[in-house]
Amino acid sequence: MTTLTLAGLTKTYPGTDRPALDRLDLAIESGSLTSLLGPSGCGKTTTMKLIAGLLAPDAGEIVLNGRSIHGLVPERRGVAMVLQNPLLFPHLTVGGNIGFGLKMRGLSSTEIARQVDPMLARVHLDGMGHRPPTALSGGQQQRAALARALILKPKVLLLDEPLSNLDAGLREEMQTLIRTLQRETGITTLVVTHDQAEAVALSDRIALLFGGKLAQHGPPEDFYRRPASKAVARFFGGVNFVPGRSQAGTFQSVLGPLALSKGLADGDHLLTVRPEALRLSPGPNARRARVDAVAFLGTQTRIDLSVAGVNLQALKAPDEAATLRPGMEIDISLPPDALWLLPSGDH
Amino acid sequence: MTTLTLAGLTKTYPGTDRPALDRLDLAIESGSLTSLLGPSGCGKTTTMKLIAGLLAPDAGEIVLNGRSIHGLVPERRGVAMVLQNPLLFPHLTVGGNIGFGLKMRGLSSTEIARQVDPMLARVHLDGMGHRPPTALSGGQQQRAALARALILKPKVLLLDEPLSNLDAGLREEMQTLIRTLQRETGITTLVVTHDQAEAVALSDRIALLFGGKLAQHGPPEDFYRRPASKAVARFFGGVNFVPGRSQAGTFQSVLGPLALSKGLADGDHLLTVRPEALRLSPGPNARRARVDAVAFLGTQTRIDLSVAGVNLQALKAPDEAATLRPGMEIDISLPPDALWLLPSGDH
Amino acid sequence: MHADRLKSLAATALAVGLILPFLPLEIWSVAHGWRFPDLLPRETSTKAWTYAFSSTAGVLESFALTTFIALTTTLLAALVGVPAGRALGLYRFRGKGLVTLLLLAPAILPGLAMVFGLHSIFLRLGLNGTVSGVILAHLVPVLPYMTLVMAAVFANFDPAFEDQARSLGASPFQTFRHVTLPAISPGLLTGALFSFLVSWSQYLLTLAIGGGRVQTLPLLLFSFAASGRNDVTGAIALLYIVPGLVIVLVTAHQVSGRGAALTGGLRP
Amino acid sequence: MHADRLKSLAATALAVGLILPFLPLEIWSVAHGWRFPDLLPRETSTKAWTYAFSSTAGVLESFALTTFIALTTTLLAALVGVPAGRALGLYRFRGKGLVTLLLLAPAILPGLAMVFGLHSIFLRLGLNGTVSGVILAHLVPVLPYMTLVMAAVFANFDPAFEDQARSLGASPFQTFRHVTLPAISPGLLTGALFSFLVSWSQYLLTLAIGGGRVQTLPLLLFSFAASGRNDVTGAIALLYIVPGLVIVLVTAHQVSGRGAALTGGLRP
Repeated sequence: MTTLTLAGLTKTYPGTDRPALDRLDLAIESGSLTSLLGPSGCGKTTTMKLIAGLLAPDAGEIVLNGRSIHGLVPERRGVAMVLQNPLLFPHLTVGGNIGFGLKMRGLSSTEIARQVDPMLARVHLDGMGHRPPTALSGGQQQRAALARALILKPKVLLLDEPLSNLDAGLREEMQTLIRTLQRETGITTLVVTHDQAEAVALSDRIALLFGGKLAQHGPPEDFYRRPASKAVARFFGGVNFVPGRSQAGTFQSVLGPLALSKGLADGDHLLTVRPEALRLSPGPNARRARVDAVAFLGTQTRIDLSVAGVNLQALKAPDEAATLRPGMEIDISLPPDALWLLPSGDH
Repeated sequence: MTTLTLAGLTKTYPGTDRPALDRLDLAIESGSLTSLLGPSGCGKTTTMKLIAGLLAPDAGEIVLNGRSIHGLVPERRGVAMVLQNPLLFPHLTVGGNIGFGLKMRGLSSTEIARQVDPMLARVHLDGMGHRPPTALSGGQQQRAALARALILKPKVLLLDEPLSNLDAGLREEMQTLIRTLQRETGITTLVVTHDQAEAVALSDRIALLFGGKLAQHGPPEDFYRRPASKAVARFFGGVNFVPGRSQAGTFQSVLGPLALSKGLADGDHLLTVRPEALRLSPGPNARRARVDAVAFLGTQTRIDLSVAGVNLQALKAPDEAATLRPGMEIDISLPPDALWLLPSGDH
Repeated sequence: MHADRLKSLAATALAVGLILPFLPLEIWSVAHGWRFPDLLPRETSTKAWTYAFSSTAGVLESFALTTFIALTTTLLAALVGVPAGRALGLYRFRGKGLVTLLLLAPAILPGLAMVFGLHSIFLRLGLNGTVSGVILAHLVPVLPYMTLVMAAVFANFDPAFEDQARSLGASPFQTFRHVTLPAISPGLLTGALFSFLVSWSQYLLTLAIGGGRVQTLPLLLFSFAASGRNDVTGAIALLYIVPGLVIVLVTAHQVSGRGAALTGGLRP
Repeated sequence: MHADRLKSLAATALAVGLILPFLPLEIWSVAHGWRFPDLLPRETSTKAWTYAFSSTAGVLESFALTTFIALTTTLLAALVGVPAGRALGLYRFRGKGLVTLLLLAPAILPGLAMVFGLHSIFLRLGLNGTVSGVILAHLVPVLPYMTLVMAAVFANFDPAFEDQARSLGASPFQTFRHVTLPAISPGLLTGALFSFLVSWSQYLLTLAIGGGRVQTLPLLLFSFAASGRNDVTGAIALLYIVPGLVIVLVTAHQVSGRGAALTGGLRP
């Protein structure tokens, strides 16, 4: 098991005036699968390359099991990174690719073969060791690239957008494989992704980066139920925001007083409620709402509502929304435990 | 208003043995927005290019307002196609690009300017007419490409993957813009896409192609509630399939007798139920189920269930699934109006 | 490697390499009695320049003839090279590698060897000693070059632009005029400049096919050089490198002005 | 345009264009008395070949010397051209367009003009008339060429492969040996073959710098041609085009065998 701690990590690329990574502090749990999530240019891949040693930081420390790896060349860090494209070496066979790192360590070819064969099986490439990489499908190439890193038994495994070049079907398959192998090996793993749904489905914990800074770090549910800011909430599909003031468990706004769950702070805040948590039935915090639009989205239906002049959006199972038509007046409710308060300054 | 009918359209590319398009019959409703949906290689773009006249069919007819356009060169068809990449001509300004087609028609530069300015406004590019295309963002380029076709007031507008190069946020914006402009102009529009969610959100009707053949044609809801085959159901995220036999409104299978809604045919069938329509509460067609796994997916939670040895999947709002844990035994129900029968031969 | 350090180093090295070889020419052309081991000539004179521009030397006629031959060769090469390069650059077909290789053959096979063959063929066609014959001979190295440059240009050209133009109501001619030509023109210009210079600097081919009756500048230069008249040779040599220098300067100006755009076109 | 029809047309035209110019050489080399307007010589003889391979003619020594100069030039060009081309192909930096342009200068500026300058510089350095001087002079056209070819090769090389190798435990040397070198070797081979041929076929530079004391094959060929001995000239010319033909044949074999892979490497 390996703990990985980033402390004050900063990197500005030559010729740019804004740092790509700005004093990032992040403690990765040993043996966990953590997603580095964020829009393009947020510093995700820069963080990966700093950990792998492919870039040098301007400031800050990278500590592996309590020991700084600042001065170590990439090949001595015990960190294996799988870059975004499969990047299988075209002049080697699939087996040759998977055994590449072992060969660099000077292992004999029989020893390499002894380790490559079971690794091929683990990524479902049995019997494909002698093929050229071009004979593999996109998903198979991605799996071979994963095997090429895993065979080295690294202390930390870094995966840069491992699903970005795959179709929807293959994506799910690869997700399951990464999850399974990570649980079996217990290797502390960091996955870079820009896709919020992918991060949620794949990881134990998510570190969300905005503009080179850590926006939030925690388990996936937190980003829906307890977002740290409006920007975080929006990145995860939050759409309902109402400014107002909370006091003694009640939120005062144009929507009238709303009961809050316990433990929320008093003061000026932005109220948010997830569109899928808003209820289309009477209950606590009930309100009268007008239906403005109903859009069938497949497995869910989006309902645009007006409540006391405020536009709210709900996301419901199609069955539940089947009878709704624009112009109808309906009862909705905002369950207290679905309400969350954001800093009000953060518009 | 323009009706567009494809009759027996067939195209085989030289050097391939399987036709890219195989006797396609399709009647596009006048003034509708229809999505041509399917996996890559299904013949979507081929169909577009045949309609635009950029390819010649091996057999079949393309009929526009009752008149075959078979022999017409592309520039005489009254069909404007927006190819997949924005493909703005790099040596012209944004305004020059949008006025390109009018210039080809020999209009004076003052007349062109008179038409280009309002068109820039309609696609939210006000004041950007004098910029080079490279100064535009990806979304702006996509909008300029759309304007360049719309300004010609074509009888039929063809859009090839208009959202494929855009980020999630821009995608929604562009979707809304296409929808709005299409409704305002009433131009019969065909949109090629490989993304089922995009087709559902965007179009009046969907034509789903598999391997050069029409798999199903109808409104988006049909593909969820009344899929024509198991392949169609799977393409739209269907996962629950149970073989059995229907007779007099009852389906007999390993799940025991299940009541069906009216109008379903007797005989051997594959029963399907949408994961979002399966209920996690007692009701008609109630069954006892074991929870195998619960996966939080963000706005929905996926629940893997075992019912009488059959694996079923449910997709529910996170709140509804909050108390479920693997190993629990719960009551579920399969509402008769959520059950649909597929041809049994189609595994 | 530090890109900036590399840049300065390379630029300096190349500037020195580019200018140094031509320095003696300038000195020669105004020198009067310049002998080894003097670093600079003892006296200077404009005699050589006066002679070079006089009607008796034939330098100006030769300059005009060389220009005419190079321009005609370039035009013919463009007329054939653009469609051929388009086919080669845009389409995949069996034997494409072989065709590319054969186009490279005039570059691979020493021109000297080809001179003898061309001479004996042109002799039978009655083309030896004519300007037409010289132009045809120049096309042997120029045409494959132009075709390969245009193939590289078209390989970077997305023919979907043409489909897009057709679908916006442009006829095939309008499409070529308003879409294809603007896209290929930087590459076409580069190819034309190089073609001009390849023709301009032909020595052996012109000598062999022209048989002394087609007196282009390189031939004149060589005959003055052989006669040992260093001052006139220097003057003619400077005239001779004028198009090359003009092209280098004009292109350098465009490169520094427009950045990478033209570099893409220039990289063959 | 129909790709297949184009292909046949182009292949035929080029095959004819490639073979025809050399046909007279073969005939000459075995001809005994071949005079205009005869289409073929009246008698044949192997006299010329016997003479060419005799020790008195110096043809074989010249062949060896030409090979040595071309090989050394190529090796030196590769040692400098690979790192320079890597920097030029992989990195963006200010003035990159200018550097590329300066590298193209030896192709743009007529070599004839440069000969005079190089000669007077090498004179002062005591390099004229030496094999080293000839090799250095050959590097003037060869090195920029090799650098540009390697720049094109590296422009198509994804340096992420090197990062990936490092991250899998390879040292910088292992990364070059096991990842970079295999990736660039087809392009490097192409560049080396062309460099060899450019050096092999230098005439003017060798003549000017070697001053008649470095007698390479093209010089020998020209002197026999000037002396009017068509039969020996034909024999030497055939020897002279051997490397070019070998390279065309070997490459053609690889092209037809491996398809587009090598073509990418060949297209400069």
